[in-house]
Amino acid sequence: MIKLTIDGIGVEVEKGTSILDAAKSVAINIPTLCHDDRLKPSGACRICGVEVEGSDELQASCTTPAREGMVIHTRSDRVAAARKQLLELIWEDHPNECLSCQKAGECTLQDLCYDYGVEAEGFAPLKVRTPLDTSNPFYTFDKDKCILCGKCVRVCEELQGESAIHFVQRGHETMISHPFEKGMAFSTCVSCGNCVQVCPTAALMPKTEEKFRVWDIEKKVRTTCSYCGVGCQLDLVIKDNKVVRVDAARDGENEGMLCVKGKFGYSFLNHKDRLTMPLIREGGVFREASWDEALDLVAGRMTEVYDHSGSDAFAAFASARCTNEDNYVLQKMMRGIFKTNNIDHCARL
Amino acid sequence: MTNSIREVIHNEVIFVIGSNTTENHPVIGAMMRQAVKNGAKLIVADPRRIPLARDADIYLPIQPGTNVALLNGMIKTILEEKLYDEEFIRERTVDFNRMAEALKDCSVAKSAALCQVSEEDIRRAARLYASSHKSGIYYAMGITQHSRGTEGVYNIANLAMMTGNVGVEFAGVNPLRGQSNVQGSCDLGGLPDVYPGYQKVADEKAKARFEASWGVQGLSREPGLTLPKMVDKALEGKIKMIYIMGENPMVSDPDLTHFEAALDNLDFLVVQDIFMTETAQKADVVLPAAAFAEKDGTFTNTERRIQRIRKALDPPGEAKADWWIINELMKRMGYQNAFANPEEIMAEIAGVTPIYGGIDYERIDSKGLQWPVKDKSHPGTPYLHRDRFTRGLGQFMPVTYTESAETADEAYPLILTTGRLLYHYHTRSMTGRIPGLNEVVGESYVEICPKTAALYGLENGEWVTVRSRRGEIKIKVKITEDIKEDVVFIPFHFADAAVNRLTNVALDPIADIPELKVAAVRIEKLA
Amino acid sequence: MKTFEELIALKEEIIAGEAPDEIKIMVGMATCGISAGAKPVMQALKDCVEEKGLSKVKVKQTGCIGVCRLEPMFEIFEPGGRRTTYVDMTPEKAVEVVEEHLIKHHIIERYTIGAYD
Amino acid sequence: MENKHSILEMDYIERQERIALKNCGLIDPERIEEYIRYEGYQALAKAILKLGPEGVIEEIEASGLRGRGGAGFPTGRKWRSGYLAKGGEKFIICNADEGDPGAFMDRSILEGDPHSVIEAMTIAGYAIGASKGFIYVRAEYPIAVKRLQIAIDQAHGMGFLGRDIFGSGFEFDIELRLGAGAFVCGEAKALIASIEGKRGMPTPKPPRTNDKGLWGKPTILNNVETFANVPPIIRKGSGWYAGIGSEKSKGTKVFALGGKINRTGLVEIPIGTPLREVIYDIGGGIPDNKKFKAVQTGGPSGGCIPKEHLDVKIDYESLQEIGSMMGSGGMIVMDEDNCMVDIARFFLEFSVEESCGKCTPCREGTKKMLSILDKIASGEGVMEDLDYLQSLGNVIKETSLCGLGKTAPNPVLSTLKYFRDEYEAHVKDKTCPAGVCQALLEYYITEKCIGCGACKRVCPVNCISGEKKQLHTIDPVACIRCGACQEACPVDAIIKR
Repeated sequence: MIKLTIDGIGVEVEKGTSILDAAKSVAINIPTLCHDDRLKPSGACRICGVEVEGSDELQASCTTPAREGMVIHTRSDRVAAARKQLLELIWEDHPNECLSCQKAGECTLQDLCYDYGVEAEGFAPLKVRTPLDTSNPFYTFDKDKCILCGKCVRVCEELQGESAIHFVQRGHETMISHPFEKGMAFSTCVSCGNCVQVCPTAALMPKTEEKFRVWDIEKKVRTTCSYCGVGCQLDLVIKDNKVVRVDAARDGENEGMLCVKGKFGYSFLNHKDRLTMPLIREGGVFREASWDEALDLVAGRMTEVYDHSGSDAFAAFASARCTNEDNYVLQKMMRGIFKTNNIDHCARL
Repeated sequence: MTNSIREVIHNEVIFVIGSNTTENHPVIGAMMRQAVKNGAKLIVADPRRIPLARDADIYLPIQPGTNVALLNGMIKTILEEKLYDEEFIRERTVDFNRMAEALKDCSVAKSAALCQVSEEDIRRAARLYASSHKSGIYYAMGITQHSRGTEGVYNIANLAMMTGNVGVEFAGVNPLRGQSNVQGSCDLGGLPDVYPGYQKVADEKAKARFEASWGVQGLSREPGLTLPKMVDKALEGKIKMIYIMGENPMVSDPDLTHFEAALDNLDFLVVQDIFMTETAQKADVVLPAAAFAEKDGTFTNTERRIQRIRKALDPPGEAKADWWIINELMKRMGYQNAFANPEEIMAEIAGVTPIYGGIDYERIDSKGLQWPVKDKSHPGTPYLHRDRFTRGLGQFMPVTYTESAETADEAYPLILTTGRLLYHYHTRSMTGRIPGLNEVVGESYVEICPKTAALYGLENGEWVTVRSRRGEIKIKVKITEDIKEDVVFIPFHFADAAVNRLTNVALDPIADIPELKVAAVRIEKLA
Repeated sequence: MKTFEELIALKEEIIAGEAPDEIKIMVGMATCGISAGAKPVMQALKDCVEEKGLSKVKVKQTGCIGVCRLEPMFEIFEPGGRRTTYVDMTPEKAVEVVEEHLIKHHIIERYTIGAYD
Repeated sequence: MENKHSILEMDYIERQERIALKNCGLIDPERIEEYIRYEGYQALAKAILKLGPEGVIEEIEASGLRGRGGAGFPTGRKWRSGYLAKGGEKFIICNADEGDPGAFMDRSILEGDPHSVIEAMTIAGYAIGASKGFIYVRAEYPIAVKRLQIAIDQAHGMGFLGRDIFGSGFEFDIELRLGAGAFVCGEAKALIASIEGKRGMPTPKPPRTNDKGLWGKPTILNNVETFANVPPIIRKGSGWYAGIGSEKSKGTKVFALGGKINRTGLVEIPIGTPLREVIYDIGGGIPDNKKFKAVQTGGPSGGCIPKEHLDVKIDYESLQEIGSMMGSGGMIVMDEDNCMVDIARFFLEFSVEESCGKCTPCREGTKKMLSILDKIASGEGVMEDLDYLQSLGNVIKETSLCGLGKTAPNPVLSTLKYFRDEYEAHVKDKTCPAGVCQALLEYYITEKCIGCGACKRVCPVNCISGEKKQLHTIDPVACIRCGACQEACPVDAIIKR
């Protein structure tokens, strides 16, 4: 174990722990733009620089391991001034569009600029906007709002294993792109959206049917994805009784990862084709009915069949897409009421 | 899965057979790639060059229907080269020698010939798999949907047991379940021979337990019919009424022509679903169900983790949760002990289902638990068979190769195999209604290799008829290098060009699983 | 090559292989020399030496000696250790050097490095 | 007095000490025999047959050799950490990605004496237990690439590379890797990324390459010149080498002299030689009797040294103390005609273009500094800009990820320090004292004017006034600096100032 001092607090951590994590262990949050616990530290944004006594330079806390006896200041005037200056540099290259930006309120850059007192005025916004890349069906890419933190590139490479996007060009011209640069849809992208999930600004945004901002969100509901059997945990973001976005949950077994279906495949919920009323076939066509009528009809017919033909005349298909509780109740009805074990489902398919 | 999802990234060897993991279980597929980046070795066996094949250290493009032969080749290599774990075999298993004896006439060379891969590759795969005690096997329907699917599963267990790769962390025998709650629907009695918790219906004690809990008498000890058998009985007129909850067998089941006739022969069909599916269109009564985001409950995932789903939205119109609908029916048929909410149902489940014994909504509120969870203080079970197998000693089950029920011949010279795509889910009743997904893949296709395409004079995008002994469909050609010669692949999601008009209903004798992965077909150019 | 002695023996053999009256012309053929025009100079030297039948003269290439501003240049190594450095060469001047220096044995002062620096 | 005939007689050569360059200009680089003739591969033989790995490392340590790529890390210490690093596979890399503008020390060594690098890498491989080496060389150096490949093949043919070298069982092989000329690829981690086939971007330290370098294996990376010093050290002994140079920095350093100096070219001098000696005695001073203004060392990462520091001894520490650095060996001399704002801009522009774009301060900050310099050079600067340059420069220095960014502000900061008056002239007086910054020039009519009116007639904006036969004047505010008047003047009375 290593002992050090951070902002006057004694900290003890294992060897190899970064200053960032050491600080976190005593509830000192150092701001970052490019850091993600799941990724190898990159040290790109430099916002997390801290003052280490005895060192001329500010040390990037995400990549600098804590060492015995270090005395660290995470919010000294020198640190704050450097952060402000770095943020100003980023901001200067960023469209001054917070008023109309959907990310406003959830944007890490905006939050940090606020925290460190970066003034919008005096820095000219970009005059010529690069057109939005809307080629992918599920998300957009706004090159001008990209701050090159590289999280998307690293998530795609290190976690998703696709390496569909890369840095191209050099220096100030550096940007995120992909081979041939024809638009995201023409890359090897599998649209998992795990890059969109980690983007600190509005560079990568999910396409949404309607505009909303963070303060429009009524609630976020933690649930389990309804597609494959991995059981990814996710948050449904709800506005006006509609899912407007899906966020991957970090604390599920999926650790913040989803696939294209889990992340973007929610709009069936509000689809106009949804069944909304019980339907009874009459003369070859369906007509709408009340629950009472439909349920009475079904209960009546079932009783009739049971009385005439007995248990063996019944069968039920349970569902691999319904809940445990739904399935339990169905088998209970078949077994308990109709005294048959003729229940099965498409587990085999 | 015997083991847990997060263990994947700690595997030293990953053996993927009959699973297109990155497309069908994308997050687990991504973890496999993370493991490979961490230095894990990857073996992939699949007739198609699935995306994971490019990450593989050893890729075995086996002929459809030869899983057992491949596994036998690997087992034989391990026997011949004495790569097995003697201590594990001695302490934890029985009948190892019987298995070895049964494979007396097998040879790796024969396996190689059947699988159409090189003997050395099979040996390399076997050596690699046996080289670690952190070797995990991952499989899916590519193993089970065969007329000898159960034998494939036995053989996977044989391979794992002989190398000591089961009952320990970071290894295991890991079937990847395809649907959100396929594990839970099996766990909770959605099968004809077992009550919830895999308690045999034939077992008198189980019967008594459920009778007591439910307050009913005369539960049947006769195992019920499996789904394919139900279809036969319906055709015979013995089954008169079918109740279908949230399934669309009119697309997903094999030999649809046969199935459709069975539904038409029923007196009464009730379907409850969220959309007017192909199956619902056949119903006498269709009941509108709430979707997953519109109700409370639990799903059990592929690693046996019971997790909450929560109501986030009001269902559209009059749609109701499935449990509520059935609960109402039961009330109308005179059942008194109705449920007020899903939490109550889970309380009853916990009372009668030992593996769910410790589950309640409060405990799984922030993080689900993996069964068995025997009681309220049990922490759940990240991996199964620790120290001892559920049945005691691990049973080696000798398996010899039997060819698929249908093989290529002059009339039907190509082998058809089926599967899922990343961008769609099951019968597309959900994903078919999401514009983006259909922008990426909007219609079905038949994958065919350039050489076979050239043989039939086919061009990319051309419409053809694919015909089997059971039916025909019209479909577009997609030429790809990623499939073996003389093998074609059609995704099963699409109701137009429903591949299950072609598939074979030949059943595995033990599990009644149809042989969806192998059917003989021919391709005809449109006139 | 397994021992130190072998290596030394090889070195001695290489030295012994040089004729005692051999004259070497080392032409600066690094990037700086070549870009200043060393290739035609070297070719002119070779052609001229061959034409004049100067069998004891070997024209060779070498790297950059550091005074790139005076390229193209070459140095004549003569038995007895005399070295003469000619700078700012052209093919014509090179031919002149062969004729004057190597045949008539007198140094063209104005082309030597001393005249330039 | 008789002319000197041989280069060896030249005073400016005699003052040098040639170790790294000793064979350059002496041998045919494409013939291994000539290398062997001049003691080639004897150091390798000695290393393997007499010294053993520890012996080699002790010799290098005792020699005091430090990295010639710029940072000056002690080579022996680096090798020892490679030797001690655990892990079966290890690598040796030669950094031949020379990128400083005007620098070509490494190119000369590779073109003139490639075997010295190969021999040294093999010795290094032997010392730390590596069996594979890579030379990362710029694709823009085709002659070097060709000669290296010839040399590698010849070394193989003679058994200096390959299996069982000198019967020791030691195996070593060298491969060339061509760089696409990105300056940042001279940075160790970016270079390694590039060899691995990834984008050449630096990654954070730790881990150091000594522990986790190429493909995560222990890797010793030295530059060409450092390696070129190794065979002589091993052959002649560390004592000999340690006797050359200054107290803290032993041996010699090669510099590429350029700019406003009479004798441009490569020089190799003992470390510790006073700067003045290099510029005046070896370099021959400033042409055309102009006044020396400054010398820039260390390339775009270095700083400008003014005349008051001309007597500084050239070594790592002394140069750093006065705001510059040794760097890889670029040395560019400036005279009174050079504008220091313009010089700072030139070097900064290089850094801006060559930034890899990964970290914020280097990518955004250098660009911002450049835009401020542009503003100052065009006469739009305000005094606050100078303070901002200073503080931004400091932030870039203290927050950048790699050496490129940490040093990129140096040309600006050092000129701000020593030539602040020039900056202030640009800002306050809107003039460029050296007459370089186009936007600040003023056309001015001198006493020579004969009052002919030719200028007045051609001026497109009518900003020239004056009676016939009287001295004319230009209104500097209205003047658009087109230069038509100067062209038209029959007596050259119009000047720029």
